[in-house]
Amino acid sequence: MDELNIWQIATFFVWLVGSVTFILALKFLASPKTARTGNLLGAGGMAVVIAWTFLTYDLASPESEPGMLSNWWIILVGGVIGAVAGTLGARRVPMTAMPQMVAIFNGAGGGAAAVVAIAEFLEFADHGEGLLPLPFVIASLLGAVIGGVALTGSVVAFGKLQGIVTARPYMLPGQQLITGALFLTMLLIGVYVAGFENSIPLFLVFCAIALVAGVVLTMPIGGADMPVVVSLLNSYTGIAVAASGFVLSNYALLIAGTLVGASGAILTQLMTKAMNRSLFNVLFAGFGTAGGAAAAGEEGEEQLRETNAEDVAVLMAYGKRVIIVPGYGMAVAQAQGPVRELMDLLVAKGVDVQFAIHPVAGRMPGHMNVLLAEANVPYDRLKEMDEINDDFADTDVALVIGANDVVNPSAREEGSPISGMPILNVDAAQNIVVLKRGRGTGFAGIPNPLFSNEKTAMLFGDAKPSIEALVQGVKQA
Amino acid sequence: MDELNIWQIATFFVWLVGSVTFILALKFLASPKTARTGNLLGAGGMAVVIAWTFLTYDLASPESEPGMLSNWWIILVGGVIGAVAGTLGARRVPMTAMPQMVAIFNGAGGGAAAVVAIAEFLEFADHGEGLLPLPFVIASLLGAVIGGVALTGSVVAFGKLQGIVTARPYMLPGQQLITGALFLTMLLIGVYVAGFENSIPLFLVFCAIALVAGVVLTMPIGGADMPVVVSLLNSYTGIAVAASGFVLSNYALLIAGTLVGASGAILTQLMTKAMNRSLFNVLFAGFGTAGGAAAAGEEGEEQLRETNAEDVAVLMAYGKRVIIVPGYGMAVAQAQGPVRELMDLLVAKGVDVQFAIHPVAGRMPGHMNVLLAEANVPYDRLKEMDEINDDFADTDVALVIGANDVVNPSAREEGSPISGMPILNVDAAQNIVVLKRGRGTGFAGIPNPLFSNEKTAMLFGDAKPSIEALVQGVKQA
Amino acid sequence: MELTAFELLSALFILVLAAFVGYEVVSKVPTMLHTPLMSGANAVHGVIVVGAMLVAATSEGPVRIALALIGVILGTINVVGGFVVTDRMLEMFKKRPGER
Amino acid sequence: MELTAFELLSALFILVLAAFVGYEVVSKVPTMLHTPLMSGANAVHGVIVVGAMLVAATSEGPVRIALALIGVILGTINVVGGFVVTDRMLEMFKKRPGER
Ligand SMILES: NC(=O)c1ccc[n+]([C@@H]2O[C@H](COP(=O)([O-])OP(=O)(O)OC[C@H]3O[C@@H](n4cnc5c(N)ncnc54)[C@H](OP(=O)(O)O)[C@@H]3O)[C@@H](O)[C@H]2O)c1
Ligand SMILES: NC(=O)c1ccc[n+]([C@@H]2O[C@H](COP(=O)([O-])OP(=O)(O)OC[C@H]3O[C@@H](n4cnc5c(N)ncnc54)[C@H](OP(=O)(O)O)[C@@H]3O)[C@@H](O)[C@H]2O)c1
Repeated sequence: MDELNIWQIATFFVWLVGSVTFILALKFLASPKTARTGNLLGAGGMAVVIAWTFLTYDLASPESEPGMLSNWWIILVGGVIGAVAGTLGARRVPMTAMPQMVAIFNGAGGGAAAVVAIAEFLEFADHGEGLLPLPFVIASLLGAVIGGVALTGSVVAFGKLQGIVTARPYMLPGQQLITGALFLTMLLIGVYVAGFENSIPLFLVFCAIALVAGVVLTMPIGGADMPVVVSLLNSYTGIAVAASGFVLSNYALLIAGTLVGASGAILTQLMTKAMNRSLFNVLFAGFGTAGGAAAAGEEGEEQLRETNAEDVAVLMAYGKRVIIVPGYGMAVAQAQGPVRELMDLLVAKGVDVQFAIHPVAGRMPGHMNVLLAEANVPYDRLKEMDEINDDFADTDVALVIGANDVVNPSAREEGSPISGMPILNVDAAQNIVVLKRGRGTGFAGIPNPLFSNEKTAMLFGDAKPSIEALVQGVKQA
Repeated sequence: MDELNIWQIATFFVWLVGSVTFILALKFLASPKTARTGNLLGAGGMAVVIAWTFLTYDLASPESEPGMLSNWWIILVGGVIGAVAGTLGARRVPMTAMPQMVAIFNGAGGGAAAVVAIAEFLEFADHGEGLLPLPFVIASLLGAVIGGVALTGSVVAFGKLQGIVTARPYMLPGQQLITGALFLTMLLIGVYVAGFENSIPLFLVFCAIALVAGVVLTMPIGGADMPVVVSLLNSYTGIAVAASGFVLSNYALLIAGTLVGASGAILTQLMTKAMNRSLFNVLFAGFGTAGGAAAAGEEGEEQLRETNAEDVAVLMAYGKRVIIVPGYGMAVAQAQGPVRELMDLLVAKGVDVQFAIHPVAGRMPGHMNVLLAEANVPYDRLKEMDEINDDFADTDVALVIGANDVVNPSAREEGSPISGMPILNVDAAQNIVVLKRGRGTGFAGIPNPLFSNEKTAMLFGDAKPSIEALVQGVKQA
Repeated sequence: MELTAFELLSALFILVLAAFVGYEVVSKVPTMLHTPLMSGANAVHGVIVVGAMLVAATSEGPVRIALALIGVILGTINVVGGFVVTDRMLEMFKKRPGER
Repeated sequence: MELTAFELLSALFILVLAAFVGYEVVSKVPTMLHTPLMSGANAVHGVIVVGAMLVAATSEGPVRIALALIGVILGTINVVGGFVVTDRMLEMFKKRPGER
């Protein structure tokens, strides 16, 4: 590398500033108090890096060429289209659809990384006399394959979460064989392109296979496991971006990509751990049939005790302490607003109301926190599992709203698919009231002995109208 | 930089391996289970880096010169002397003298960093046509000043901890003026050397002033604050080493130095926080008169209830629960062995014995843990302050062994030098027995109302014979 | 296309250190904030738009221009959408008992 | 003496990232282990002995040789003493209830 000019040196400092803001953004996310500031800081750093690149690349780019200025329009046009699409998507999406929105944004990033890798390869393979340097080709191949998998994988994840593609695990006949063949082919092409001939057509074939691989890998995973998959694909995109950073000798890309690659990997690990499963199990076990009525039946035989809203309302209104246990059903029913109202009424009557939040309640980590925060439930009422588990014993009513697996006592026994998963000790409460629509199982698709517990009463129906009925009941009590 | 040869490339990988082991060494220190492995890992990485440098610098050094091989003897001779001295010192030192040993090793590191900075500057200023590059000179100056301060500062700290130099804060007349003048002079010389003339004599004057500054800065600090100072100087040495890494373009030095610089800084912060003081207060307030009998008198007026070993032994032997609160006095008396014996006897008699460990008991963080671990006290009996503070209320005997400030209830009131420091709730126990030699105050030099509490009985005398008497007493009880 | 050994090696060091930083920083985040974290990290890798801009800057043929345009659009969606959606999620966490 | 701008800038990035790593890693260490940590970190900066070795390797005059010798001795004391003393401290922590 020749001596750097002043603009190039300044560029390094801009990258450094950007990188530090990205690190701080992730760091600040460790506490709800600082999280938002952190995100804004990261956005600010990003804006600086982008603006600087836009304004100075004719001065600073080591690859600056005369004809370049004429290409500003690409960036302006692309930037405006992207910004409008991104903002609209982000602003319009309902809170329940967050995971699929993240999946789409992640797919966009993966696609961009793949495109950059392809464009760079085309550029230099074109001019090429002799073989390109090995590190460059390897980084390009990596960027293309990982970015490609992240792109199509994210699209499938989006489809599954949105209900466009079937949410159930979909295995091709000979799934493992196909997957193996795809990756073997990519490996062979990769070795040939890197070591023998920088062939553009073969590189493009390689990219096409990567796109197919993303689909093939994601289809067999159940819809309810998608948040874990999105997190993993997020990590992949990070790695692809880091590879582009290598290719372009751009430290901002390198650091940002690596940060996300590492943090995505550990986050995925944390998520699977909270579900008491291994990543391997998530990716290859075809678990996660997206729950619901489909898997019902098994416990249909048992006699469940039904109750009605008026009785439950009275029970709560004259109790000393009520713990509300929200689950995926509350999210589906969009019942968080009425739940807030119910809480307010009970609190006004002097009842001590708390929320017990299981770490994997819902379908994404923090799902319940986000929904309840949206409904303005003060977050000092939200208790984490370890904090509240001992309090169930002197609780009058545990109100389970569309939660199932996270309160399933069979997790305490051997031999169940959820054995060993820590659960909320709802069965220690004096009275247990469960709100659900019918006899559907939870995400894990297994029967729940809690429902036939003698202390349990079922309040059937969609959670939203059920809660609204409770609100009326409490008002009259 | 010209293209690197294969040995130079390999050197980068060795540095990388070394750096990763250093990071893991610090990381593994987060848990007692992995700490030792971590330290050995760090030592292994260090050995690899050193051996590689020794074996390949004729191949890999960008500065290799023909005459070099003849200098192997310097490294061998120096290495053997250093290794023997280091091992002997480290093996022989008693556990109570750990802080001064660390101070000495740190001083050695600081000295080495200063020497390297000086040697590099001499080398290139000698050959010099025109001014040396600014970053090089700045890094050399920084290495010299920080390394120099770390060297003499550590020597003074060693002297104070070892009792060679007066432990009390020693202020020069016009202390602040002198300090200011020293640093101003260094600044002026630095600017001249860097910007106007690479003068060797001036550089040496600069180094000499740095050595003086280390002494002047450390003398006014009380002996008992030395552990904080050692930690700070440790951080300085790290920064000096990082500066050498810059000068020598050696990433292993750069990373190791920066790691230590950052971790030393945060560690210093954590230490001062545990004492509820600011770093500024530690460095400039002349606090910390090293306690002891010297500061006595103030509470001499009060009538303290004295007791004898037999009574205390009976009280404990027939109690249900005893909490032992060790402090600096236990370390001074080297009483940990007998304390273990006492614990064993009581446990054999069915008494529930726990140790309450205050975070700043003793004179270095973890001081009590180290001593008690040395005496084989199982570490599940060592409870941290927050864990045990609520248990004092139903404790029969709280046995305070040479602790003072950490059990001083005046910390709960306004206006005391230790106000706001969290303390152990010893005064909640049924009976309080305090072992100390006389009416000496603790490190903070203030009277302790606990001693005149009506529940408190004093057992005067050196802690070791006192505990031995208790052991006899319990045996007979 | 000038990647000297020194450049590659420096990049390798930066990569390893950044991976440690990412690991350490994220392992402190509580479960409650895992979804915003995922989304925030997602926004950060949107910096790839800078790479797409550099491609755009040196594009000549229609193929490369098309690629550059797609890259810039996708990258911008990632970065803008990512930060906006994260902010929306976090906005909710900011509300305090007193503030509603 | 060839410090190109690129070398310096790369070093700067490495420095900033290493500082983050040091900060994050150490803030997880419990008080109980602060003294071994201080001593372990102290041993790590003993890597300066490598710097002293490089000085020794290129030394010619008596002044530089003397400096190199002092540097190597001090550096070795730091590194050897540091790791040995830390190991001694940690040895004590390893003992478990059952093992004594
Ligand atoms: N949080 C995460 O990060 C995450 C990620 C992936 C997977 N998971 C998994 O997801 C599960 C979460 O457990 P969970 O207890 O929250 O939910 P769950 O076990 O999936 O149970 C949800 C329950 O809600 C009921 N329900 C559905 N729609 C409803 C509506 N509109 N009104 C009322 N009830 C409704 C369903 O029964 P009916 O059909 O009878 O109404 C079902 O039993 C765990 O197994 C976890 O491992 C979590
Ligand atoms: N741990 C750290 O990292 C650290 C670092 C720097 C400073 N400090 C400070 O050190 C203090 C530690 O508190 P502490 O309660 O452990 O100790 P302390 O407040 O210093 O009190 C020690 C007591 O032990 C007695 N003593 C001394 N030698 C004895 C012997 N041979 N036998 C029996 N008793 C003896 C002394 O009284 P007599 O003279 O009457 O015997 C004295 O009152 C805190 O103020 C803390 O802020 C701690």
